[in-house]
Amino acid sequence: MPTTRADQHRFRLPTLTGALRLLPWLVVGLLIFAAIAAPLIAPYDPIKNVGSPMLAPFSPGHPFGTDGFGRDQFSRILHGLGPMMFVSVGAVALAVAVGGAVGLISGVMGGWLDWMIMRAVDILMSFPLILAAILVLVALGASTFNLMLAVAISQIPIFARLTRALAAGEVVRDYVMAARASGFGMLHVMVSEVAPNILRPLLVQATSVVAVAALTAAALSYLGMGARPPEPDLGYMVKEGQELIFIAPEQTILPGLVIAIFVLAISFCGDQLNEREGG
Amino acid sequence: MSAPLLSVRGLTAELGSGAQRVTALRAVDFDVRRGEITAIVGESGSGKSTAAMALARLNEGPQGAFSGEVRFDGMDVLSLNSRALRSLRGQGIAMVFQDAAAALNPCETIGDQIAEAMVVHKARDWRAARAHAIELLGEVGMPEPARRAGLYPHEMSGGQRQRAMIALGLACDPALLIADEPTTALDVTVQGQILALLKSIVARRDMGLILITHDLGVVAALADQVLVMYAGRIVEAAPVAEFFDAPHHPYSGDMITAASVALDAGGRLATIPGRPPHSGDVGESCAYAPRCARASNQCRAALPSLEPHGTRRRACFHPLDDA
Amino acid sequence: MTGPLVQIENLTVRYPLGGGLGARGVLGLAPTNLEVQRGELLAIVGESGSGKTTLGRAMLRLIPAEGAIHFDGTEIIGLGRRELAQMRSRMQMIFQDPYSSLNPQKTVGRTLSEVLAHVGIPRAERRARAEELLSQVGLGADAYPRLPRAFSGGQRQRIAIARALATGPDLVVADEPVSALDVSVQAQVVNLLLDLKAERGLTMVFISHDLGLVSAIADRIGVMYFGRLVEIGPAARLSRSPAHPYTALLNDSMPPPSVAAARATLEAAAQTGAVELPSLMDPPRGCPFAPRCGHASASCRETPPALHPHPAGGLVACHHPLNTD
Amino acid sequence: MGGEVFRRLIFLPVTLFFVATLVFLALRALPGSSIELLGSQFTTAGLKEQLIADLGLDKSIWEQYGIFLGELVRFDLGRSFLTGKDVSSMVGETLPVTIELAVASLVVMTIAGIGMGLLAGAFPGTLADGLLRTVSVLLFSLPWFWFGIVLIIVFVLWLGWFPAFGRLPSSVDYEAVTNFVLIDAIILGRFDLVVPWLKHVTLPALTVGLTTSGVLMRLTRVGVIETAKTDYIRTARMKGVPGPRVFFRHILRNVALGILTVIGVQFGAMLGGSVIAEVVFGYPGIGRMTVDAVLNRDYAVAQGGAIVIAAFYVLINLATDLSYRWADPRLRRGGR
Repeated sequence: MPTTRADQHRFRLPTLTGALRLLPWLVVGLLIFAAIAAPLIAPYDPIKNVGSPMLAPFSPGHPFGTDGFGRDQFSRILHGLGPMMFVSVGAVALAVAVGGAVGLISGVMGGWLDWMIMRAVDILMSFPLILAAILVLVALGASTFNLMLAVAISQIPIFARLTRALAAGEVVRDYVMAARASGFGMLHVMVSEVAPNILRPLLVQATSVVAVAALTAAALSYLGMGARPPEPDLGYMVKEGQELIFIAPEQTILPGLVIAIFVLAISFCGDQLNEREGG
Repeated sequence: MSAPLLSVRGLTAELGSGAQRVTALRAVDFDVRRGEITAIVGESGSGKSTAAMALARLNEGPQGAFSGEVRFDGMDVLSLNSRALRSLRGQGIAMVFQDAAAALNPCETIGDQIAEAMVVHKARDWRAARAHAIELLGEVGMPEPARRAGLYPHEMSGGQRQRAMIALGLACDPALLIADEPTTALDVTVQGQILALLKSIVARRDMGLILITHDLGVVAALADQVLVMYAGRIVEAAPVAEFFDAPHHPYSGDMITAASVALDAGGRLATIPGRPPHSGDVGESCAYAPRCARASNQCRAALPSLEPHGTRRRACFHPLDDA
Repeated sequence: MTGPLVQIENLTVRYPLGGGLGARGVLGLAPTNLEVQRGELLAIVGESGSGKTTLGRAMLRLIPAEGAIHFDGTEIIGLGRRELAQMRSRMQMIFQDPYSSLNPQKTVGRTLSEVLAHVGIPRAERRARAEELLSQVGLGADAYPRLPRAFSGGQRQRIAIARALATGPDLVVADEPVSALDVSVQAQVVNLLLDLKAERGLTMVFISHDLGLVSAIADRIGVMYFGRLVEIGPAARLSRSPAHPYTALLNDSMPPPSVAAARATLEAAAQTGAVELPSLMDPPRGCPFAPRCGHASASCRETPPALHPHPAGGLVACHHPLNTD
Repeated sequence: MGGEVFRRLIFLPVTLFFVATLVFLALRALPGSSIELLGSQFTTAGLKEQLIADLGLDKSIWEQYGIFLGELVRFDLGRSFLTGKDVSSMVGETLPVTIELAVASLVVMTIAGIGMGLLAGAFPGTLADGLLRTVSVLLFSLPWFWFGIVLIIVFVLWLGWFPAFGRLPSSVDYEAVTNFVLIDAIILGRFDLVVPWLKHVTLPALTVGLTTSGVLMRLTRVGVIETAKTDYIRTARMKGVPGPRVFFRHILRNVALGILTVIGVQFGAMLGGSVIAEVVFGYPGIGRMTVDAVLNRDYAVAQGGAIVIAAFYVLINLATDLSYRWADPRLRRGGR
């Protein structure tokens, strides 16, 4: 009988019990460490043929084997982590900053300014996310930095809308009215009253969106719009490997798995923050 | 005198989980008879709503457990199985909630919501049930009941929603109606109409009514019996006229004085110092002692029990009739 | 300076309907004239939707309004942003819901010292001044470093009162300051307001739905219905011999805590039908109370009555006022 | 409600105009003329000049913009300068393919997402709930393209259950009428097309549908749990309504409204997802057409594809919004 259980608030079993809840944080930490230390711990140059045979199997010398050009796959994956994190975290940071500022102004000021900003956001959001990013990359040219910009731009309207909704929810609360009654101006209301109250939910949301950004960036790389070869780029490595699936499926599985692990860990972290925020 | 419709003995409720678990209700005893209006009055956290919900076991679950005895029409409510409990809800005991806007399903017409109770309990077909729903809406004074039966809750005013809520409660001819702050969310000019409606229904249908309220004016207007709750316990129980004439518990007295809202010689309103305790926030002494002008060391050391005294019961070491 | 502290002329508030640009508006406050005398306690009473909160907020120019408001001789509707900011410190507001009117992220001390800083109190004096304010509203200095969530509803309302007093205002508009509080705490907060008003010689506008409460504490009472001021006059007169049928209905609607009187009230309420407020979208041509009124005539349904003097004192907007003898 | 629909419909062409302008500008801003990119393919200088003139690339950007808008209003999307094919007819061929795929993905997403969400929401806090929530995060976190490739490796290479590429086997000869396989199958009586098409569409639809079902699952679950806590569900229980009936009649009906919106929004997002799935599975849809055109600097095709995708997306969002307004009595009748 489903309902009797649904409407009585049962004790909640956490998704990952106890120590398991720490796991995603550890994974993210480990990956960040690996990305920073890549030049030190990577055994080979990620770009050069290391003199080994092409598509060498896993071995102590090449833990993940070599790719179709005889490059060390382990070193390439290590070096691919940095750009992935730069793109996803950078894009979200940029989108939170720009979208957050626009949304805050829109939500606090209200009136015609709010109306104009939100219609502009509507138009930007009438593109499918990935198409918007593709267009930006077409206009700017493919590179890791532009990839970050493209993903950021595709996320800005989302954060603008979210921040506006949060800010509009706070603005109607009496403490904002009280601040205005005390003679404070709109700038004080935005920065000192509203912003601190929406920061936490915004940052929690941002954590989850890092996962979306990483997926979008990887997809764009896969389409060949990220870093230029031979720079190591996990999304593009999946693409290159895809052509070899008949002879060496691990070439495409491994880099994709690394992306998936990163996104998964971030998602679980965001999930935990969300749960705490929700009470 | 006939046997009471509802008889509650030693009802105790534990709410919340883990460290937040509190005793929201302690050893509550009272009876309700047909045709009689019993008001349970108290401030927030006094346990009055918990008591009301407990009678139909609505707040039962991992976050709420009850002990004691609730006898309704000969049934032991606390030990009913889920099937019998469903049959009790609606048919035996019905409830009118404070916030009708939230308590009515926003996506279903008023008529259908009322009719559903009859379809479920009396296996009526929908057509007959809807026709009877319109009759009920007429009975609760809804203007143009046939048209309003087809409206959604958001299309009605607050007063009309509360009338619909009452009609919903009456759908299966319950013997006992529990009204939890039925007029608190309404404007004053509408409150009186709803209260008058409740009173006429109780008389006409010979039902029992338990009225949960914080408003002594509402109690004076409607109730036959008064139960005053404080910190999860009944501190005074009395017939309404005697209660207002001469309250025995100092808390009752202070509440009546405060409710009459008049300035004293110093140009100030009568107040009760301090603030009401949180539920479960009390130990084994009189919970009102910290705010009470008559409190002695005895009050701070021991718990006064609810003792019969003439037509009433009271839990106080220094009642007001003691001079 | 003499004369009323606040003089309001044709103050009107229109709320936009729907979103977007160029939307039509509904009348939240019909053109209203009102004077608030120095040092008085003027109560504004009405039910939900009566426009009492709108009037309170418009009076302090917290929402856009048309008309004129003379505050101590200065017209403030036409005032620029900077001049208005100067005037703000002289008029303050206390809100209904103390859970919403304090910024949950700011400590009590920060809330108070920001206001003190804004009115030019030097940094060195702010803490002492804030603690003094806290003690005036019955809280200890230990409240200073704590966040609002550490306090009960009644205590929060005391903090909100301290914030309103921090600017040293002449006028305080208190919008339902006690209706969110527990019954036994309400009187404590009302007494605090009365004490502070007396000590500081404040002028106070007390907005409430509770005619019984304001009859006890106010000098004058204004009654609002459907965005209009329908009656205003001395508190004692309004509660003893109301002139407007709506005031009479309000008076008779609240059961007092005495059995005989409360039952009589209930008898009277049972007689009145289930009539509701008119629609804002489609306001009636004549008197908005006419559909519920036992004294209504054809002229009530055609012509809206204007406020005019009542023989027993005060003003009433009714074609057939009560208690004229 | 009538006014709001009207406002949205007025807003539609304005949105499309801005979308078209942004697409135009993005493509003009790209570094390096498309002609240079193709440099080696031109054998004579005359041919190159002629092509530039044909495409109007010798005109100023404002003139080009004016011509572009003029043609757009006449629904003329121009010609591909690589193949010379009319872009409108290319869209006519590829858009139905994408819609088919999106609908199939929607079916997968709805069944998986709502199924998991209801199950988890009905038993919150149980082990099953925990597992389903973990699965939903897992699905959400998979890179779509990679998940597609893994499906190919498992179901095509190892198990050999499904074909890997295209929409229909090349051996099947198919004269399209509407370009929707299922509709054509009925019109032409070619029911032999159905099974091969299903085999081809299964893996791409699973790729898109499963990866998007995580979001739907969570919203369904939260909707069920939150609705179960509302006062009106308490009222229903107080009426003595049996548990299953409370769940299906009261909770589900109210949750369904929220789910409807999510499905609409996700359907739009699926068009984006289809781009990836089409590339991975070599599926001849409009997404792949557009991406290929962008990579090849085939202006007209890229422009046409992007505008059509965006227009379709806007229309779906509009339809979602309107159906939500129609389904929710609070908005349908006298909402605030």
